Amino acid sequence: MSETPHRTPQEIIDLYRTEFGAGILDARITERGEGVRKTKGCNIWIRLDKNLLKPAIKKLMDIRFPHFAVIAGNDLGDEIELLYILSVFYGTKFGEYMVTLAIRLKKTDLTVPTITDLIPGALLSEREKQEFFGITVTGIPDGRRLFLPDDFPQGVYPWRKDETGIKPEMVRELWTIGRPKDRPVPPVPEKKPAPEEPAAQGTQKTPGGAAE
Amino acid sequence: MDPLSPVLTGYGVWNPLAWLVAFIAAAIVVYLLWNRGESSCRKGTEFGRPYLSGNAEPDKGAVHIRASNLYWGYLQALKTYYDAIVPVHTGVLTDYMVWFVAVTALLLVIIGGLP
Amino acid sequence: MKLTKSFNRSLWVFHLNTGSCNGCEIEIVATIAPRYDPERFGMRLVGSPKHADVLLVTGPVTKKMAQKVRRVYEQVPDPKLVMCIGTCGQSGGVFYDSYNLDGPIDQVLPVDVYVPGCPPRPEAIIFGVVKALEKLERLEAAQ
Amino acid sequence: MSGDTGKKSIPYTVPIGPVHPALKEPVMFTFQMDGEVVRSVDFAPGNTHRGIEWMGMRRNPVQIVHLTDRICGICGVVHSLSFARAVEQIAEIEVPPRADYIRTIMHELERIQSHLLWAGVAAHELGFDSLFYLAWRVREQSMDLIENITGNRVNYAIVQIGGVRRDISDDQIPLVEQGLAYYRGLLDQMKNVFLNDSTIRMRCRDHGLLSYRDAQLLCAIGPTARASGVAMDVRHDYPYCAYGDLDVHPVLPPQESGGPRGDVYDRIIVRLLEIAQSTDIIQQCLDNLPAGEILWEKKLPKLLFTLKKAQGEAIGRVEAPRGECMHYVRMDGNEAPATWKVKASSYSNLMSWIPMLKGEQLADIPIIVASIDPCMSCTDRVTIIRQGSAADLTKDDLTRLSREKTRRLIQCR
Repeated sequence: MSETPHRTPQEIIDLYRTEFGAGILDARITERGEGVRKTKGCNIWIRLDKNLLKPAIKKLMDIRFPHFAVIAGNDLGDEIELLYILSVFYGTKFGEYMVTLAIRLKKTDLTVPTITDLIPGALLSEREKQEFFGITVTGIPDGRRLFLPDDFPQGVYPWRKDETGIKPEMVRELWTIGRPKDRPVPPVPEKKPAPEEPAAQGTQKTPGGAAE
Repeated sequence: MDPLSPVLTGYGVWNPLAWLVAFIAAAIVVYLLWNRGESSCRKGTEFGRPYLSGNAEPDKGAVHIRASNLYWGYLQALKTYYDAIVPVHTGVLTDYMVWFVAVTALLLVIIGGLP
Repeated sequence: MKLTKSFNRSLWVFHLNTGSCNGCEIEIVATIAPRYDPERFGMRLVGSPKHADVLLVTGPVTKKMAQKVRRVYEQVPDPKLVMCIGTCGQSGGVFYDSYNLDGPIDQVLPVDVYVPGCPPRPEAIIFGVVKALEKLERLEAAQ
Repeated sequence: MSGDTGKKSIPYTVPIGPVHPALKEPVMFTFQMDGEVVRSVDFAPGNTHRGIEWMGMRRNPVQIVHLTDRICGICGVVHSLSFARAVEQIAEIEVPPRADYIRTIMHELERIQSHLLWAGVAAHELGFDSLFYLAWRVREQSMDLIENITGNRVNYAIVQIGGVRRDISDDQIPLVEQGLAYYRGLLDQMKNVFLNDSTIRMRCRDHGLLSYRDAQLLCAIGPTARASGVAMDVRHDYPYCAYGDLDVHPVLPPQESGGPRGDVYDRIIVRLLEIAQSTDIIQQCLDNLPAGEILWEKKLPKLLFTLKKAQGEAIGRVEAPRGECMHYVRMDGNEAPATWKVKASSYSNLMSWIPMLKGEQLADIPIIVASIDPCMSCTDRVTIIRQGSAADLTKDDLTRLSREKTRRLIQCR
């Protein structure tokens, strides 16, 4: 692999602007220095048109093969913003930048093309976004659920802030539950054959035997 | 010869009757030990089923292992031999005929020698 | 069920993670390691619930795990004890208001010994096992 | 061989997990086996999904710092550190340099204990239990140091937004130095035990291969990527905390040991060398520890008020023992952040299991799975159902299989 030249954050943004023109809706650079010397680390934030997502990632791959970190997302009310967080120029001393490519999807059309044909490692992140934001990734090679249980209610997306978000009745306030009341107090009598569902029917054993 | 008489084998003594008595005595001891035990097996519950990392036991048919998998170690051990021999089996009759004629010719040379 | 003497001196534990953060797990393994060495009391981590006498349960019981936890509990032979290690298995801890939890553990399993702490120190876990032994002795005396 | 010559063979399924007592996300693996060779791998994480990010969007940042401690018990610093760094960027909080150095020291102490933990687990997976006990015995020294500094063994709770909660006093510095000297003296021994042992070499060399290209495409990070020759290390690439003042280089498997091949053995080398690197970094930090405050703002109400006003989005990333850990936070002037996305380091590494495990044998699964350090795998189990009768393969059996393979290899030499 031939090494492509290292560029400054502003040069990367300029490259994007010349390539995509008005498709770049917003571009900015943030810097942060820590420690004694305050060596700066740079983040590039680019917001672009939804259709330019794949060309933009391809462009970044031409600049230098990026490391894909994760897709983050914001629920902005009418729109869902997806942030493809990548980093480029890793391996250069203090020369790596985070590149965040943001696209916004209208809630009426929550589809986004898959990027797994460019970066196969993005699969887990795309699957996660499907179940947590209710978006549809077109062309995803494996669209199963990732983290949520199989019996999780359909149409509930935990990270949405509208009516499809988590319903209050789904939240279990664990600290209010207290000890189960349907179990006998210790010391316990002789064991009966254990029932199928210990929690549902109560069992011969007792909680808190030694905690008293 | 009496089938139950002791036989001196050169390495020790072999007496079928003594062995039979020993087996019965051992079986009685085993039965007594087993009989003293208390069955705590809850048949018909999850306790009787295999532990599959906490997963439900799948249908037996779904996890049936075909015999070809059991030959794996055997095939693995003979891998070099198979690798040499399998390409030779082309399935073309003329190839087999060539082999036949060649081997026959070779055998004739070795066994009889050509006149 | 009569408890034999040897039972008290060879508690084999099986460790069951129901969605814990790993903190309790590494403390349980640190307990097994040479610094604390509970094997001198006969306490040993085993790889199957069918070999176990004590179930060490950690974590607040996620929905995916709840059924599996019950199944594993069923597969532990009698007599058995359940120890709940860590705060989140007792009250949810920092995960008190999640949408994906079926816990705390005593809603799913009958717990015998609670070891609080986030995570409990190895000393606390050993103390919990001692408490479990005391409970066993009481069970024995009650017969 | 059956696969090589295209012979028809019907694979069977081996499930592993999810009762992996030691994983952050107990993964359920489904292996399609052909004889004893893995043909394809599938895994389903999410058994420990607690909805942490969703809960975080209902709490204030100072409360979230305590939640981040409990994302993963082994990574007690990295999650809180990267979250705090993200929030500090949004609220434009200047962290005092001394706090940055203390954060770095804790970060590296954590790396030492985490890598030792992993070394022990890896030895256990190879069926080398005495080495497992040795590594965990040695690890207790770093746990003592951590406890001395933070007051906790696990879930340190030392990071606060705007700095750290506890200072390292002048009395503690000699203690830390003593601990470092202990590890330096021990390291040669560890390297000898791990790297010159013919058993470990045989079991790990050229097993679980991950090529350079695969590491890039599957977004592998940390020691997993570095063992494949990808020179990425956030500490080197992207300055944060005290690393901007230090000279940290990504540790790659050295040429003399056979260069980066991307196998399990290289991952062991990388982690062992990183322990040495961490002791050096801690020493440098102790030598240059700046004086001054350790918190930007001591009064919590004032800190919370500042955070409530903060608006914007930021990314905090650090190099966790397992690779890059990243938190994206967006705040919109409310008490709780509008968005909080956690990218733990194992999240990126999971995909590399697929090329690593393909074509490997059943007995090698434990060590390859453990080699990316998915936190750790302690009591996982496999079950094989053969010809209708269920034959249970417990973790013990896997370890036994593993030992038998070692024995076989020794005899073959």
